[in-house]
Amino acid sequence: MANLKLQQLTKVYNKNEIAVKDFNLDIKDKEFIVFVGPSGCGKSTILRMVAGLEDITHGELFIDNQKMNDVSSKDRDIAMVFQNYALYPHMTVYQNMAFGLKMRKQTKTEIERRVNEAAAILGLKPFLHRKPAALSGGQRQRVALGRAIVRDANVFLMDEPLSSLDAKLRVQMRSEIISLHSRLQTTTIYVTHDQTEAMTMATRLVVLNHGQIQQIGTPKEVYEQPVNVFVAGFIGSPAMNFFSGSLTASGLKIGDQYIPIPAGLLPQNSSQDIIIGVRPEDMYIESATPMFHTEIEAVELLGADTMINAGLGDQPFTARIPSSIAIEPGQTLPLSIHLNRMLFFDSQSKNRIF
Amino acid sequence: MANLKLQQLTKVYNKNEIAVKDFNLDIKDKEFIVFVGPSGCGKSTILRMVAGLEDITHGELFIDNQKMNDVSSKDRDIAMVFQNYALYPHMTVYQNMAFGLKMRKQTKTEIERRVNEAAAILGLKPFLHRKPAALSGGQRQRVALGRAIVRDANVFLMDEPLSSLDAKLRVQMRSEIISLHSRLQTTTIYVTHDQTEAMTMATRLVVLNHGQIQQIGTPKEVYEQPVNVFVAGFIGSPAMNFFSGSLTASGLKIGDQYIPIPAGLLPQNSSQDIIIGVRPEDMYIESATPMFHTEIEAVELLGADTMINAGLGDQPFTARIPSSIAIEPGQTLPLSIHLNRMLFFDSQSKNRIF
Amino acid sequence: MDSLLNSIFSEAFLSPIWVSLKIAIIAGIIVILIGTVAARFFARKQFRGKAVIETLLMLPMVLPPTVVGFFLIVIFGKNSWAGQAITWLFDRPIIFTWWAAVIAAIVVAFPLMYQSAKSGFLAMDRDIENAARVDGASEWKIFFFISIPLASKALISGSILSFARALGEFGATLMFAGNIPGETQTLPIAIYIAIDSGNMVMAWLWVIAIVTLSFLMLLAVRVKE
Amino acid sequence: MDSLLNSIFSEAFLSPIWVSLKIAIIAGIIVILIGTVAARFFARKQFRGKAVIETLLMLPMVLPPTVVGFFLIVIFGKNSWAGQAITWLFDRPIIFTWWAAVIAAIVVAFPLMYQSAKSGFLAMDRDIENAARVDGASEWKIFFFISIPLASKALISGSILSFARALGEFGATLMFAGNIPGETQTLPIAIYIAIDSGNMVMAWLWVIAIVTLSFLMLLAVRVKE
Repeated sequence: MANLKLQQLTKVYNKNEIAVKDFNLDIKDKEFIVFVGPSGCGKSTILRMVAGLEDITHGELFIDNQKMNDVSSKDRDIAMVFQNYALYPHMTVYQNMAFGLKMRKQTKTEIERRVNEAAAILGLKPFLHRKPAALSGGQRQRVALGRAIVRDANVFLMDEPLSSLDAKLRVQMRSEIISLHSRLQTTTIYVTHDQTEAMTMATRLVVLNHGQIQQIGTPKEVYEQPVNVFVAGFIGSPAMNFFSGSLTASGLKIGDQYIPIPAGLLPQNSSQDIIIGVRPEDMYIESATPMFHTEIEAVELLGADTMINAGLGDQPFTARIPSSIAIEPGQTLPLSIHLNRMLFFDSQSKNRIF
Repeated sequence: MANLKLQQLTKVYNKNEIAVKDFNLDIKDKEFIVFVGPSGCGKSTILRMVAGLEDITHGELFIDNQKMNDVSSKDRDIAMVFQNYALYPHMTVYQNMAFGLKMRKQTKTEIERRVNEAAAILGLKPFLHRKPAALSGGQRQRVALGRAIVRDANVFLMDEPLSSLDAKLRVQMRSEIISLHSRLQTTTIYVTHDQTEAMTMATRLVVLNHGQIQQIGTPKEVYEQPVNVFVAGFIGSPAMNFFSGSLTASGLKIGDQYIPIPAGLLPQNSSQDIIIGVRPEDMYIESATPMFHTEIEAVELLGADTMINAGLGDQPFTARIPSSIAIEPGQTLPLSIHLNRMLFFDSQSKNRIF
Repeated sequence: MDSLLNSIFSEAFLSPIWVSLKIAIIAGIIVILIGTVAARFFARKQFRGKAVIETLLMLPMVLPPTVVGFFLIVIFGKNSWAGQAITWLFDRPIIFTWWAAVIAAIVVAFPLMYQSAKSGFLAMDRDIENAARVDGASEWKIFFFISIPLASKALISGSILSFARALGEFGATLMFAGNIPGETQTLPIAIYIAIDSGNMVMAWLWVIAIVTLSFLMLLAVRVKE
Repeated sequence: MDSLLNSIFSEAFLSPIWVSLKIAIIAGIIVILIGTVAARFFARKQFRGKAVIETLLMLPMVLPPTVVGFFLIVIFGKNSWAGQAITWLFDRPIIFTWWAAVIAAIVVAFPLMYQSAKSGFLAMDRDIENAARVDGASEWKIFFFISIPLASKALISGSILSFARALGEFGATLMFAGNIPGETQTLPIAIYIAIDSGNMVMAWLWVIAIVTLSFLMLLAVRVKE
């Protein structure tokens, strides 16, 4: 149970490759913070600096108000789950979980109690005497979690812990980690490149790109009010559609298509050229007074939903419609957009202006 | 352009490990067939038998009505995309694509024409003189596709070609492969463990488990009329909810919860014990006459949708509701199920009975 | 100073160097060719008794050189079947000839080439070969255009190590090929004789020659890694 | 038959075996300890000049044994700084003693242990060590409880190879430690002398002894793979 303070954290490799630049973040006790971004955005580097596995080039790291820059990993009282599990392959599941406690000189009874407790929570009781090689991917993941939770550490660090699991298991382990956090309430930093994990797990998420913070906020804030084109396009699946268009007094022009929009829903004091962002679920079929007609190019059935690909003013987009409506490629559809959900970005700075 | 006939195809390793058993399938010209199943279900083994990279233990393989069992890979006129791309690392992109044509003694002009054509389709023109190591994951994937399409082969085989890409790129390459198929019309077998890929890409999909066919059908058929609990649970994300319950004359009992159902929507001539399958999107909030009330345990925000976890007659389930409705864990919700979408499975055989 | 220069350009100094280079180059070429083919064969095929055959091929690596020399004498000696065949063919026994030195060098150098090449072929992604197979390449074309280029690092470091081993061979050569100046007196043997007879100047010169050569080769291996 | 049995249990037959085993075991233990520590150090640290130091350590692997012998004589000889220090300390020079044989064995066996151990440490997933670091283990505990067990296959095969190399050392030992029966006459030297003097019975017996030992060791390495 601890708070963390990351101040101007910077990592430079080989004198001039900047991996992380001036990273500032206050993490409150019991928070579940997710760092999310494309690979190479520096998110794992920050985590490893917090863990003490990478030196901090500049800046300061505080855990519970104590400066940690020069404290070695073993004395930071953190627990970490690694991307490829990093289990001790020559030890049994029991020994894997007990190792950290032994190193911290716990009594044998205490170790036994804690390991058994963690094994019970994670359903590992039947496997305590197996070696990691004899476990499935999901079970190994659980052992890695178990090794972290027995320690009762101040901070949990998780480095893409679900990336080597298949889609089904990932969904299951996601909820297990969430319920583990709501039970233990340990301050957690979770790193992932998967926006779905970030959205579903975080109390707050930090979107990173090129070693710099793009946005910090709750999943809802980041989804509904992204600060720029990068965040808007990165968060959400399928990705947000972007159209380049121009503003008029009473609406928008996208290619040769004119869309009338009430003045209150348009940005003020903006240059004429603009990027318009529309999420696939904010477009719908409307026979009565559609905004535009378009010819469907491709149809993807996803079970409950169907994704359709088409064009608006010659710019391609994806829209999500219920699978109950049967649609064939080549068909022409009348479509509208929920006007109050449209986002507007400056075409130069790519920042959101409305 | 070819049809394929797989007759009683069987693969046995080390005299007694059965990887594939009595696999029967007729593939028509121009079809896009997807083999889908969990890892170890034998789907890749079948593909490698078709490619000639694994011997066929029993059974017969016909391509265009010619028996292929004893024809070596190089004479089968197939093209294949491998899971880890398997590009020739010491050759440039151009040489990678040209290799198969050289081996088949095409003229230099013909090779140049075909490679340039494929490179233009796949947007690889600027990279023709790079080595694979200097390409991104998505570009490598395109080179692997390019190497397959320049060959103008009779059959395309693809072995989890998108599994090493990240989520965003996977969605993008998925549509590229679909549009490639609609342009080239080459008979294709595509292997994946990802049910989303299977659903969105296949003209027909073959669901496999433990080396045996579970179901063959269009994505819509498999999604709406799964033949058994395995297929119902494997296809669809989040997975279908299953409840064990019992039939009464006028409804269902699930735990202590009674749900009245019109007689026409219940299976006839079935034993009393039954498994009921309900997809998360087939449950909805209904204040007027809800079927049951339940306390929400967890809430996962997924952007447009929210997944809620709760219990019905003490059995856990997941339901999908629009994110526009704000929900907190702990809240009690009135819920109903679309009765005509319920599926019923025999509790012994696990086969669908209604 | 003049006498040092005289020593360097003397027949006595240069002769062991030429003998060594000739033997090592011929043995090296043979070892590289056979070692590569054998390594690829054993890396791809499974059969009963494979472990025993491979152990026999690798044995010269752990055997003392004098034991290798002993077996060469026994196998190619005057009383053996092979020895008599050679005597009948070439009108003289092979023992104490220049060819004996080549054979000794081949036997001790082979395991290094074989081991390195095999680990190179094993480390390769097999699906790259399979891709070439599907692309219509015959097995020989796969070997030349895919397997060899992909294992090239391992093949080069194996070649350098086995060439160095051939160049440095002492015990087996001394026993099987003897110490005939201008024919079988290699550098390592010449150094031994020089020390034994107290000729430190010649010893130093030869040592500098061979150390320079070895250091360069070892650096080449390390850079290749 | 009786004379064969007499030969087997004779002091003359057994003496080189004991000498060889004693030298190889002591040299082996030293090489295994130093090689493991050095390999782990070089596998984890980066610094300027590392490539040159490593090349020097590996040099005895490609140098002819007689060159190694030459350098040992030069370094520990009567006129060198080290040689005079030893003479002053122990009241006799080290050359032509049992300890000289041990030193020769260490120098030639070290590169094999070092190379194998280093590739073992490099092949490891570094994050397993990092996990132990986060789990509160000190660097020494990580070395003993994590790194050594995880690299154990490479360490064992390196140990066996370097022990075999120490057991089989001939050229450098002959030059630096000489051929003193009961003190520095090792098995490989005894075989050479036996052949030279035409004593084929003793040669065969020693060869069988050493081949059996080597074959078992090589098989052990292969099984470990």
